[in-house]
Amino acid sequence: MKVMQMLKVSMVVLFLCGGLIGCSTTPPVTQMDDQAKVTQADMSQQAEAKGVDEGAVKSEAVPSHDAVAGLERIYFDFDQFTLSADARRILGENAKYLNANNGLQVVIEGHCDERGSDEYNLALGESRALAAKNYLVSLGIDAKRISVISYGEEKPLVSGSSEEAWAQNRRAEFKAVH
Amino acid sequence: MSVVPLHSNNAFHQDPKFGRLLLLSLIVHVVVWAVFTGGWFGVSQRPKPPVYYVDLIHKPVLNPQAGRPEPRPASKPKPEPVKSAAVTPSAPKEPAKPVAKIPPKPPEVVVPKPTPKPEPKPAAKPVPKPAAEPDRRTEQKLQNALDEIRERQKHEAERDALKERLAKLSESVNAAATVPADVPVGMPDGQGNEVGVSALAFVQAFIQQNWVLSPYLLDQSRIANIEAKATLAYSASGKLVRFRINSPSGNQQFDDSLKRAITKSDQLPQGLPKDLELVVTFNLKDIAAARR
Amino acid sequence: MFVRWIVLLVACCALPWSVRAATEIEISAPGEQSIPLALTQFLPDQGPQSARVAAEINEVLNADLDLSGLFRFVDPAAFLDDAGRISLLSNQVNFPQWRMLGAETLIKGSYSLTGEQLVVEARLFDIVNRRLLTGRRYVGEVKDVRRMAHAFADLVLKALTGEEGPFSSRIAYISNQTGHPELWLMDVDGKRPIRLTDHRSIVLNPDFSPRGKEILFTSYRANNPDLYRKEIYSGKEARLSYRPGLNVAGRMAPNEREIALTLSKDGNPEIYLVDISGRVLKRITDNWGIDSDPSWSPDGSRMAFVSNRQGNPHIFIADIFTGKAERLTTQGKYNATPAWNPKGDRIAFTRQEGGRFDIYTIKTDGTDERRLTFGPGNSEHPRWSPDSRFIVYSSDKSGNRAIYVMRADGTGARRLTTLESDSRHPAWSTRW
Amino acid sequence: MELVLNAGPVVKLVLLILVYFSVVSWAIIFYKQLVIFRAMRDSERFLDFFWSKKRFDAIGQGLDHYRHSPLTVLFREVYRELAQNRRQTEGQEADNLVADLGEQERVARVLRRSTTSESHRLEKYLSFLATTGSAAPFIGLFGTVWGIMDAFHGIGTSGSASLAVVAPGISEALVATAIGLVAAIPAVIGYNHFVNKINVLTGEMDNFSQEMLNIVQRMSSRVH
Repeated sequence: MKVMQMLKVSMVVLFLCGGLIGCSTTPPVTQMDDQAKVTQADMSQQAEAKGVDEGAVKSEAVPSHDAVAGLERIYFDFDQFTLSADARRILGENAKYLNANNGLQVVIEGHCDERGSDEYNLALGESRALAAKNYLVSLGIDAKRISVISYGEEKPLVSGSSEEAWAQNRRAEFKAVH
Repeated sequence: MSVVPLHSNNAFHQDPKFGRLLLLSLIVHVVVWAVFTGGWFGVSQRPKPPVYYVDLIHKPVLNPQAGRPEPRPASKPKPEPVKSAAVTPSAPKEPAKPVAKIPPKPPEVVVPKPTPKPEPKPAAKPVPKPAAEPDRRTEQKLQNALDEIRERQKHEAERDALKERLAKLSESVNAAATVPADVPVGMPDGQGNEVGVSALAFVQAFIQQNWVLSPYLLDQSRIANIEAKATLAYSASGKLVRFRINSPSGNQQFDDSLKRAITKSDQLPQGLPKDLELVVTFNLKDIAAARR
Repeated sequence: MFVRWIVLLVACCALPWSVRAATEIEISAPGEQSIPLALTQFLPDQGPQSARVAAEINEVLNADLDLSGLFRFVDPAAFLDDAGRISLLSNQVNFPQWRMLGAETLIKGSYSLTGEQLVVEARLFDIVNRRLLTGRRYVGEVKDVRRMAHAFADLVLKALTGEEGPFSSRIAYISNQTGHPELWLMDVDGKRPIRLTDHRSIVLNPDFSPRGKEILFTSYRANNPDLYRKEIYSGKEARLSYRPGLNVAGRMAPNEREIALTLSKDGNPEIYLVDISGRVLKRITDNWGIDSDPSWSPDGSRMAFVSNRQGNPHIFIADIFTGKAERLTTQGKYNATPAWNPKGDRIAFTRQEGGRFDIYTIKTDGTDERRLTFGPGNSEHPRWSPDSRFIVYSSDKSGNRAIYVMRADGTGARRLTTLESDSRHPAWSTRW
Repeated sequence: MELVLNAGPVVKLVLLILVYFSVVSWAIIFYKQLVIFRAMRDSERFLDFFWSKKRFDAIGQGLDHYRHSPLTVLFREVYRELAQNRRQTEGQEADNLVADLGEQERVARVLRRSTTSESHRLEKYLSFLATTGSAAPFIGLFGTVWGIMDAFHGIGTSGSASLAVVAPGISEALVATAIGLVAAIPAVIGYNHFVNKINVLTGEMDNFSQEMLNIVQRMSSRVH
């Protein structure tokens, strides 16, 4: 039992490291599984899902941070805060932008889709934001310029209960701090 | 004056034998007792109420063995005039009859299972058990409907368990021959294989029917092993003469519910073949089993 | 000679003894599993008649006692003349009449209305034994009529089960009726909702203090998920923990001196113990994964929480003193929101199965897992009633998320909040 | 029947004792009836026989027919005493007067002794009737009290005090008193009856003793 646990933990750690270093690996099997299942289960619902455009950013959201045009958001898989290759590419772009605009202070917002425990999702959002921050720091951005905040599932980008909407909502956003 | 010697003193008196008189007295007492309790006083004068047998539905027959041939055909070879007229009316030499099957084992006779006889009676177990588990895939179903189904299933399971228990009980009871076969109660032309239950199972069902206990009254973890025993004495008229909870469960709610059930069962709807003293064990095994 | 008599007499006396041998039977399930209850309409004693008062009492009692699962209501249409008489003494009630209707318990009552002053007399009778089980006289104002009825429902449960009901307690929850998720408080039947916060931000995760006087919650009012506490009666509010990162899922320990809290101040969400002024006392978890959502055992010695330290989120139980954690759930790939019941024997949680969340309970030793909800929709965030009889949770089975309550075995679910707005994160107070 | 069977152990024991008393006292009643009836009958016939005969030895020959009478026993004892006396006086020439006086004295003593022993015989077992008559109701009462105690205790444990619960226990308990009375009443009646009869017999025995003494006196005066 113990050995198994350690094995699992070490595997995950290895995987994380791999992700951070930037080797392009295929996503883990479990992840694939989850994805596949969820997609299948919700095929039927996709039709009745509300349009993506409809769910604009909620107007009543806390009016504190502004989106920065040069900073793209990144997306995550369900219940994951590892960075995909795509996310790492975007983060690389973002790092360039940050290097170019030296005075810019950013806050990374971690978000989740609506599924799952709210408390856990808050933590998950935090981990997503932190993963993005750590990657940026590893790319040479000063850690002091970056703060993180998790909104869990409280501020979905698009409303709706479709796989598409969920995928859009599992994200980390980069906003400027004034 | 000549003197004639008399015989010895001991033999002279011939007092009556006390032991014999004691026996006589005892006999007198027994006779008096018998006269008093045997029903020569007044009881026989009471006119018997007319008895109507109406076969509308399956009601528990108090003593389905009535009219049944002796359970031991070996010792008393009896002709079976009631049974299948087509079969030779008496064949006492045949030790085992495969056709008329007057079984020496009572259980076979009394278990309330549908007999192959072409009687208009419906089968004893008309339970259309819906084995359907709560369908997890039908999202449209409302929770309430589900609850209802579950509730119904629970009831169904309980009823099934109850029926099974009843069958088992009457089986064991009859195996022990607690209710003698010659009690003059039952169907007038009873053959011993009617659907029905013995007096004991009948009383059991009656008390159970009066027993109301919500499992929500108890700590759920206790349901599996809670138990109480009560002694109930019924007179032949079906009246509860006396009861005592011999070993209470220790749970106030459980014991209270028993007291209520017994109080409600103070008069059976029918009389009994004889006085009955019962030790009733109350527990929730069936509920616990249904939960699992 | 004499010996012979003795033998004879002994034989004579042995005869009746041997006849006595009693037969044994076993009854292993009650014939009926719900108590037949006759709930009569309360009648005006003095003062004017008020159909609203009577109806409200009846409605509350009906809802509460129905939720308890203990009762089967005898159809009021069958009631005979005793239901129309104010006879509140056990020698005045016509018990045979009620027994004829098949009832075992009877609730009768009266009310007297003088202006706004309301006096309610309520009685619970045992019909079989023809006695009064419990009774109470409530004096108050007309607006308190629901509280009186809830209190009497509690008393009915106490009289019949030995344990008081939870109907006088309240449920806190988050609702976005005003456009923002704010903290609300309502009765256990969903009535009389009151808004407690006006943060116009995001309020999350309410939890009552063990004595029910305060509520802990998380709010983004200061642009960070910070932990707040609020006194319910005075409305006083204080920011308790506002470290950078998460300050969420605050749960007050049974001793009311410590708060378990998820903090991510060190770069990873971990559970800490802080005191009531927010100072960190101890770190409970320490590993690479997410640890969140603590739930205290009633004795305060252990804590259930969610962790994904072994890959998927699962429920773990940690010992507060040693910090050692053991995994509780083994099935499924996503188990979250543990809630330890006040009785201490079971933990409710949610599990994702087939893309949907449902509520389960499990014994604290990891055995006897039971699924309570079966969709449709997601049922999440279970919390126990103070007597462990009921579970309140949120579900989106009818569209918007709403608060539902059900019995601890999953039966009798009913919705408490309206579907017009989104309601979630219920928390059940202790009795007050 | 069920009343008895349902009773508690103590009540049962009491009932058992009472049944024992009843059985034994009835046995005694039968016994005494037999003994006293015979004694009365034989006494009457014996007295007729006695007065119809002139000689003692003739009477002595016919005693066997009246053996149940105590008078017969008295006569027989006296007769044996006299016969013994005769044998002795034939052997040795004694002073007649002294002998005569001694003879009367001895006969009187024999009569007294026999009367006493016969009364004892008649009164045998009667004391049991007396005991039954006086004690049985009390024993029954004890059973009742105990039974009622038990019944009330039962009510206490069952928690219900309706008449339906109380009544069976009390009616069970009352059975004990009833049986006690059933045992006692015949015993008392029998006792009084027999004591009366025995008094008559004892009176007859006394009278007969006087007669015998007179006869013996006359005999001795005739001899000398």
